[in-house]
Amino acid sequence: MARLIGGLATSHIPAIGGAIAKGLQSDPYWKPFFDGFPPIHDWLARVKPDVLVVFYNDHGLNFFLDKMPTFAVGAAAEYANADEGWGIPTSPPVAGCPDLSWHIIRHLMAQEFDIVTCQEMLVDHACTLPLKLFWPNDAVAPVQIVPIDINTVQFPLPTAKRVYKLGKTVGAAIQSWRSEQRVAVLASGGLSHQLEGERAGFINKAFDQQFMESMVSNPEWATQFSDTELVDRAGTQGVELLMWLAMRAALTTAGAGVRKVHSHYHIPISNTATGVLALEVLA
Amino acid sequence: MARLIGGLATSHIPAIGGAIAKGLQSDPYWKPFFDGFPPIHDWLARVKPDVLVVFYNDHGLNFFLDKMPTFAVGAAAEYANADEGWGIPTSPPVAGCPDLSWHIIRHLMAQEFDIVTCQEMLVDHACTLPLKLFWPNDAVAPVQIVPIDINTVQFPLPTAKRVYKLGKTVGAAIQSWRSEQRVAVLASGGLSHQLEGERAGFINKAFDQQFMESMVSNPEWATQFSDTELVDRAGTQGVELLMWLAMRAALTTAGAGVRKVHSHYHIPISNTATGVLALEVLA
Amino acid sequence: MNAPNRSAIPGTALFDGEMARKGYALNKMCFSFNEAANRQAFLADPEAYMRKYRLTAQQAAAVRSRQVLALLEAGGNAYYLAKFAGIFGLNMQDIGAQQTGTTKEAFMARLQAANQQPDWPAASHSTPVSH
Amino acid sequence: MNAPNRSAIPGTALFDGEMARKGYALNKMCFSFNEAANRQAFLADPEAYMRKYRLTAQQAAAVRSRQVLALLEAGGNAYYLAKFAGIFGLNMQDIGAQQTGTTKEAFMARLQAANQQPDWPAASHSTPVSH
Ligand SMILES: [Fe+3]
Ligand SMILES: [Fe+3]
Repeated sequence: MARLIGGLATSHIPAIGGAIAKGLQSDPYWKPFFDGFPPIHDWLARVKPDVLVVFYNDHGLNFFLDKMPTFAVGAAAEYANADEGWGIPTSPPVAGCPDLSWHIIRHLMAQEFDIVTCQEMLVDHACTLPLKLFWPNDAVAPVQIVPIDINTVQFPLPTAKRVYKLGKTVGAAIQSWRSEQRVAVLASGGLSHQLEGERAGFINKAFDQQFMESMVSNPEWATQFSDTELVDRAGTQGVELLMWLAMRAALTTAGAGVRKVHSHYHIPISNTATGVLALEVLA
Repeated sequence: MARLIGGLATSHIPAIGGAIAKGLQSDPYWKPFFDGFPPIHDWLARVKPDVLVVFYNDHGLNFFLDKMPTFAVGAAAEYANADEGWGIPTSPPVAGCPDLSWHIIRHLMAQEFDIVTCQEMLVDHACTLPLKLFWPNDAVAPVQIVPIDINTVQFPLPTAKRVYKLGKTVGAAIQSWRSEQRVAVLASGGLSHQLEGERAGFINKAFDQQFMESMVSNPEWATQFSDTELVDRAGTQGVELLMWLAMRAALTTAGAGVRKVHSHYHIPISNTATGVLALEVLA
Repeated sequence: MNAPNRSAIPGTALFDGEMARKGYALNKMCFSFNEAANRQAFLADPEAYMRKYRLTAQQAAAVRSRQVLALLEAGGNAYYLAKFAGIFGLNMQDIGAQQTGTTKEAFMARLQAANQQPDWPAASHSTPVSH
Repeated sequence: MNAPNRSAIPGTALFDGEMARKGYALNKMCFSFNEAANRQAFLADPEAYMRKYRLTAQQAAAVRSRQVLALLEAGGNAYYLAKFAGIFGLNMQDIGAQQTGTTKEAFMARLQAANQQPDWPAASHSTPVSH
């Protein structure tokens, strides 16, 4: 069976792509953010995942309100990136892993998840930036991916409880995949931020810190909150922390538990409180 | 609260649209099929539903494999029909009921259904033909609709158990809708038929009869079957009977039970064993 | 690779993930036939149209042959293939006859003969199903 | 009509079904801006482009005003509106400042000031979160 080796999480912000393109990693504004990654680079160089299941939220590139999924699972051999409307630099296509995609799809359907399957799927910065952040020295990250989109655009969102169950079921699917591959799960999103309304610029440091701690030792903690309660505490885009919840839930049935490899929290990048985390599954 | 007054079910076949357009209802080939409807017309004239929730399966008009939903709920003010590739007659647009659509969407999301919401949606013959069959004297049926698409195109299909739960939850949503409207549920699909492969032309009369009886008195009967088992018994397109299952499940929490208004079974129209059924919710 | 959701039902291949992967280009082309302009473009130059949708050699050969079993084998899905068949005015009885290696008349007679199948035992006494 | 999923959070309107209905045309137009050719077409003739997408009078006025709060009020969704803002080279700090009625510098200073928020009580002793 495949081995589920650990989990990664990071905030994503379109501006990060610009900073990378311009080589601003040591710039005073950007350094405290990029400083969160080197210990995780070392860990990844050691554990070398082959396949990444990426929980991310589409930002209006691949999905529109005419067909708005709750959960969408990529099943393509390759995922193209595209201009999202801002003239930001695009990335080369990312290799998919259709075998694992369809295995996860069958598993989720059998467990009564009503997913959308996507044999063609444009992935946005939420999916591509983490690859650049975690593998900064590779033009193309040395992994295949299975992107899983979770709706954060339209309310009601899937409940935190439902997202947790999704993650847990994806974790079980990975571990029942007949393959020698080493798989990691990745969450892209959060932490607290709000782009729109008179409350724009909202950040909640204490909530973020408690949430990040829960990711290590109390993974179900955030499932107590409704979507509205998450907006209240984390902001309208801070609900992207649902991705972290799915990633963490996927690890709950693997190995003997998890150990924190590294975490880092920094305010602000653009309008966002940023967090990064790596968890290793204990054998 | 809205009143859930009953359920309707009928087979759909593109050729039926052609027969209606050409006025062939009394033609020897077509008469035994159309004869199933008049007692239901009388009933509908008496009970007069205002809104119909239509469980149907898209036949490759609105959804493709790039974004293939399991369950998709229409939330449009109007649903256009379109040429499906065969030059069949198109229908005028059907009025939607966005208030009920969004009420159902909120209810389903809260109950952990991972639906796709569709604010724009082309509906095919599976959605439009039943309106012509049940309201033959109206150019446009005097109802608003909420179409709910259930995937029958790509395996794995949602399990019969899951479809039953969907229907039951939609029924509960209808009954909690703050409205004076009278609502009926409609299923479009089945019964046994298979269009493709060396087994094309497969029909299973005894299974269809038992299934139709279960719709009256033993609604959970078909939930015992996996998608493959349904194909074995009903054919590759006979799995459309999942629509009937959702319709029937929606009635299980309404009133004191159901009474059969009328049913009719006829072999064949085109390659299909056809069934029609009306159930009234007992006050 | 894990065992896909294969069917042990004779004469029946389920359109599962494996077929969905295999048939993607072919089905995408067939999906485009929802629009009349695309049907005309295909008829005007089938080879160019197939190249545009990047059909595999097997798929292109199946399209040229107009043999439904070959189209299914190439990953075609019945719902999308129906639009391809429609271009040539083939109805479901034409297609049924072609796939079962018989004439349209014989295929239609076989459908009619399904009426002679035994009734479900309870159908005649419990709640009668009219037919 | 039932109570939608409204927010009691100050300065925050959730993009729920009611807003999704209200804003459909506006968001559809903004979604089209994923493609550079559409952005150019909009810039070349904004009024014609808005008519093509059947924007309501309120939506068209909000687009002309380039005021984010007005665009939100007209049913705009932050994810799609971001593409509209991008056309004019506005970044998230420009937009934040505009919506909160302050200067970009003041808005950015407020973001920085979030560092002074109290730590979560356990943050300093349990599992330390580096920052
Ligand atoms: Fe984001
Ligand atoms: Fe059908």
